[in-house]
Amino acid sequence: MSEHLPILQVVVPLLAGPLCLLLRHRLLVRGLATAVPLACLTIAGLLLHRVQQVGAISYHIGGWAPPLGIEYRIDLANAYVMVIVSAIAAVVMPFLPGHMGSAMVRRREHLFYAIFLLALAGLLGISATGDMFNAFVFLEIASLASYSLVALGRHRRALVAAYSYLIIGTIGGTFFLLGIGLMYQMTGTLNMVDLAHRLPEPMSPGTPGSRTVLVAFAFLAVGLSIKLAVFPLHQWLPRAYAHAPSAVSAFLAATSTKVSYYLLVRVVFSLFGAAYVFDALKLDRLLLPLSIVAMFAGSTAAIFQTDLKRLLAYSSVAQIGYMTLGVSLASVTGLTGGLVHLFNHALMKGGLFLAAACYGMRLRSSRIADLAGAGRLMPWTTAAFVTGGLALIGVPGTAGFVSKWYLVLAALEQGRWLVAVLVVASSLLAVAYVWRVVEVAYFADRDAGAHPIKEVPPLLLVPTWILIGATVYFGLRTELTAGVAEAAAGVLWESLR
Amino acid sequence: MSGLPPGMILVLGALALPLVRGRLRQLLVVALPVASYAHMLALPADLSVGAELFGYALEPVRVDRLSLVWGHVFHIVAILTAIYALRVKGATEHVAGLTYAGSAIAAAFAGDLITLFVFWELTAVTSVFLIWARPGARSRRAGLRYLVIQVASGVLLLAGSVLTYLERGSLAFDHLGLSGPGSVLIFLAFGIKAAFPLLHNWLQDAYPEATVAGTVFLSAFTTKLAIYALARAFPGTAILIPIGALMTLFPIVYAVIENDLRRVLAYSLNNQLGFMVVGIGIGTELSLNGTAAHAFAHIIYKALLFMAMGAVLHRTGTIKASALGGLYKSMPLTAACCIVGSLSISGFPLFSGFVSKSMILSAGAEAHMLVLSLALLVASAGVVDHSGIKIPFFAFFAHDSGRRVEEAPWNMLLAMGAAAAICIGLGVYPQPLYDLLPYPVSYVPYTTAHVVTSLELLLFAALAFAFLYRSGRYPAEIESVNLDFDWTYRRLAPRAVAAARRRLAALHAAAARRLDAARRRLLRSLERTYGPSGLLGEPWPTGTTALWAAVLLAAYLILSYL
Amino acid sequence: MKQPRLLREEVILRVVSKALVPLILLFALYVQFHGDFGPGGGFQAGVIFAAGMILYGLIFGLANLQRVWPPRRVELGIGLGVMLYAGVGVATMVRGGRFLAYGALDPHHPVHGQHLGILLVELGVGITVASTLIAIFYALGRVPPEPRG
Amino acid sequence: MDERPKSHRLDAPRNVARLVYALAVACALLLVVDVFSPKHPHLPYEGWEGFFAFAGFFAYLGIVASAKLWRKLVMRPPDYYGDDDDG
Repeated sequence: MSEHLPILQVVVPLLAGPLCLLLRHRLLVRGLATAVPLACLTIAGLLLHRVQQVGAISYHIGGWAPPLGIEYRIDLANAYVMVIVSAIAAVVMPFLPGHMGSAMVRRREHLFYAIFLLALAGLLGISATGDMFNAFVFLEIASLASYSLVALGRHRRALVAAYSYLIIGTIGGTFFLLGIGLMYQMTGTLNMVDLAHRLPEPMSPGTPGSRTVLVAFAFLAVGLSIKLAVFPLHQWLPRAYAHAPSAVSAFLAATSTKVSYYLLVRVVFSLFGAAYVFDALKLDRLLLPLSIVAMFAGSTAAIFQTDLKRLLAYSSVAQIGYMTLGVSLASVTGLTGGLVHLFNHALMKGGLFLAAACYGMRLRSSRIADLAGAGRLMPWTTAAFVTGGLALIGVPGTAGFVSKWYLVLAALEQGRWLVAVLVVASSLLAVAYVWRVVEVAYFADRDAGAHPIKEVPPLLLVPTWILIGATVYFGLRTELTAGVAEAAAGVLWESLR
Repeated sequence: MSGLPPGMILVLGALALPLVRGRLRQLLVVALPVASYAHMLALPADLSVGAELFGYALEPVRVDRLSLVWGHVFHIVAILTAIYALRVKGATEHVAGLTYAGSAIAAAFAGDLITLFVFWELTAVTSVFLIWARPGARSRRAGLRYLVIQVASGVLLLAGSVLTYLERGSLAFDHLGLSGPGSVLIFLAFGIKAAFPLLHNWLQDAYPEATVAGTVFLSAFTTKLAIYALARAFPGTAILIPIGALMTLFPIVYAVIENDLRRVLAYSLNNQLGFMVVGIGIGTELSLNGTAAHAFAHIIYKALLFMAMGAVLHRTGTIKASALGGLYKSMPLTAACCIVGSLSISGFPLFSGFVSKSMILSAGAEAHMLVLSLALLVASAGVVDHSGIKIPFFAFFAHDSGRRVEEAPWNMLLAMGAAAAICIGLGVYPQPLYDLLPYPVSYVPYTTAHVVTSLELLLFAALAFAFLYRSGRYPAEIESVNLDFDWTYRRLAPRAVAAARRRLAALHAAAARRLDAARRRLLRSLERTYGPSGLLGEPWPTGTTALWAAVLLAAYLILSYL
Repeated sequence: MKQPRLLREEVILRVVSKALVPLILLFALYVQFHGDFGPGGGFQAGVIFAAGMILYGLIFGLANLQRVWPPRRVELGIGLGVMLYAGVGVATMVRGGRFLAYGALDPHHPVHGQHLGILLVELGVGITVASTLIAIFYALGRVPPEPRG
Repeated sequence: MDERPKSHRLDAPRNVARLVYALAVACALLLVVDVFSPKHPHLPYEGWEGFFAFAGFFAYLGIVASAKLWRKLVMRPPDYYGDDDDG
């Protein structure tokens, strides 16, 4: 069975989704939905292990050899991403029943799980596939599922948020598809390995196809930038994350932008190659300033938010800036920094959103002002939030430090002093917005008239602390993340040629 | 086990404290530092544990003679303070104190700059809770100021480490010297924690605001860790001599007029650090030995003095000289311990300060540094005043405040008694301390000339005090705030407005309004842009994003044609 | 102004659609099963099938259509179709082939296996597409729920 | 310096005066010993008889005098920073 692991990774959640529709029974569905991410995690772990030992694995669907057939190609980079995605899904799962607030939603609980598993299948599919069009299909599956998940938020405004997410997401998907179409026109292939082989010919300047390839790349890059919420295309993100159910925000924040980032990196480095993208297209000239603006604008916006989830969402915009900064530094070290941050940010933002979900459950609000007194009444949740916040700032001993270290190092390697200083300086903004929450939670007293609150049950604390604990663990045991990320960056850099 | 940095037992073990209660917690509080000490003693004498982080060779544990001096004394004082704090309710102080002690110990055994940095920051983050554990807005603000400055020190250290790595290709924490921008930043980072002049004020600002036991913890670790770091990386750096001399001098003036006795001790702490900094600056074997010995002796007697003042605060609820006095009647044992500490810090023969401080003084004399030696002489007379006389005199004697309180609790007395015993023991028989020092010691403290000159200095200074006090010329204890360098960051802007008020009374109101309005305008414009309803804070309409997508697309294409 | 009338009261529409719906369904089935040999397949068939159903629903009312296709059954159909598709893939894997390598379904006559496989997969696609479109029609025709929150 | 907490006897001014006299006598004795003690000076003043006594006394006076001056400059009311909440 082990040779089927690449396809099982995607088929298991893809099958489990519709199965939820058939089962309908609440306990059965919940059991299934809890088991599937765990199974996915196991598969992803096995894949990562195998890839580390034998190198890239190729799986031919239907037995058709690429470039004719669809190929699933697992190497270090996407195995790493799949581990993250399925781990986050597994951890978020216990939070989902908490969102079955209204009776209407509760009656349709099985639909909720079906959509969730479908989103998981989509995200894993994007990562696993070695075929551009297949990637697009899964991108749409994941996106459509995400729109519906966002729409399930507590307030009616969630519908508006989901709608604008849908419109913008569709624009992004369309751009991506246009890019694929143009590439197909020039090369006649959709397979990533094949594309990497065939693109250089039309790419070379002077040939008639060079402009088409250029336009194809621009479409792909902008399309993925939208999905990734690169500043200034980030506007869907705060709205969607703020209004989605907290557990969904945790899941999406930790996985969906990460997978888009992976796809962008795959396109930039594996398909087109760093030389072309940075020398001929000068991607860094645009992406580098945008990343830095994102770091500052996102963090500054976070400082002024009054809503906890929106604060975290804007912080995500800034953190995505760090990740794209890693790409735009155009070096293996920079890419390593970006990939490490992909992993670390998934952990910390996932953990923080879960903490926000814990607060939401007890406080029935996500306003920061309502957190008053939570430090004493919900000590574990608040401690988790603070630890996650420290990681966000990049305090040493937490995972956030490791990624910033690599980014600073990559900037210094190229003598870009200003960039290094800006990375450090932007961390100070993170101090400011984390401190705002800490101050209210620990130093403000809860209104006498407010309804009593107590700590959330261990069922929710444990997953939150798994993520938060992981940020600390991976802050100390850096060889696990940084080592794999460095190898993955190497694989991507070498490209598929 | 030997791969575990010394002190980590404390850091990790302390995290378990909130899980247990009552007697078990008390037992654990004392057992943890003892276990950690045992772990350190069991380590091989020149152990080095290598590790790799992002491909850099690190050395999380490096045991040598210099680090062992600090390892010993940090552990001893951790045990003493744990006993002193035994009956504190609530886990916060225990956890903060023990993790703080543990991270300081681990930092002293760091063999590379990154490990040092990690524990350096950890001491800052853990120790601030010792300040915050005291209720009230005042300690909250003081703690925040303290934290900001400490973290800034860490940031400087990190920046300096990165630069140093780029300069030399090594992260080893060894002799650096002032040899480039990296090492200058590291020097500044150490200087903040060592409370160099103008960088010193966090110490006097924060320490007196901590809890009773918290101040004892604080007094022992942060600054002495910085002394260790300076001794490791910058021995013989000439600039340290004037810096240290200045440090010994200016705090004594403040100590004379300060009313908060714990703040007096904080100034005296600063002055003592000056002696150690001078010792590092001289850089001879004798002076470095002297610095190590003085750090050792100093940690114990300074902890003893803070414990005594803490006991007074614990029993009377105040530590203002103006509100105390005559306590020797109700707290005789505390008073006796406090006097032992005072004699030690003054450098009275047969007490620990004598055998350590005289090494530094002798090193200065042997190097024929005339000005320095005279400065240290004056500083020594100053120590007699603020710690030798002022502390015990105003707390326990002077005019009777009429307060009748209980003697300190048994655990505090036990800790103070043990510390006092160490002070006397080292003073009478210094050989065990000398055996610990990094370089071989041939120094003999008890020569006739030494003893006589020291006694002369001390007793005549005391005579001068008696003369001044009895003639009513000694500055009275007045409850007040004395401006220090922290004024620049606590008062500079408001003060500017105040000056304007005095001179340009008419313009003042307008100026203040304008200043305030400008500040508010800035905040408002920031919030207008970034706030929940601002341009960058509120999601734009979908169409705007689409427009931006088109703009970006065009930008990519145009860029590639450039 | 004339009161809008129900579509089912329009005789022409009623008669024409009554005649057309069976034909449309038949055509859907033709497209479905012809997909093996020529242009056509599950997706198109599903759309055509759903179009027939939706026409019926438009003319004779949602309630009548829901008597034929209860919402719950539609929901089941969506899942069932996908299960059928993926199930074939799993079956091929169980039989020792790659995912969706239909030949493995009948090891002795790979061509038979391929026939069977493509038939089932297309059927799955058809069921899912038809059910999804009908579900969307139901969702649009539903009375909006009470405002939430 | 030499005051010892003897059960409340220090309340009597006579006893305190005695202590001060004892201190003065000890100082005088020290000066006598100083004249006869051997010296190995590294710095010139280390060889001068009684220099440390002189230095101790006048350095102390100097410190206190400068502190009094300094106090005129820097002393402020206790609520100067406006955060005195534990009086």
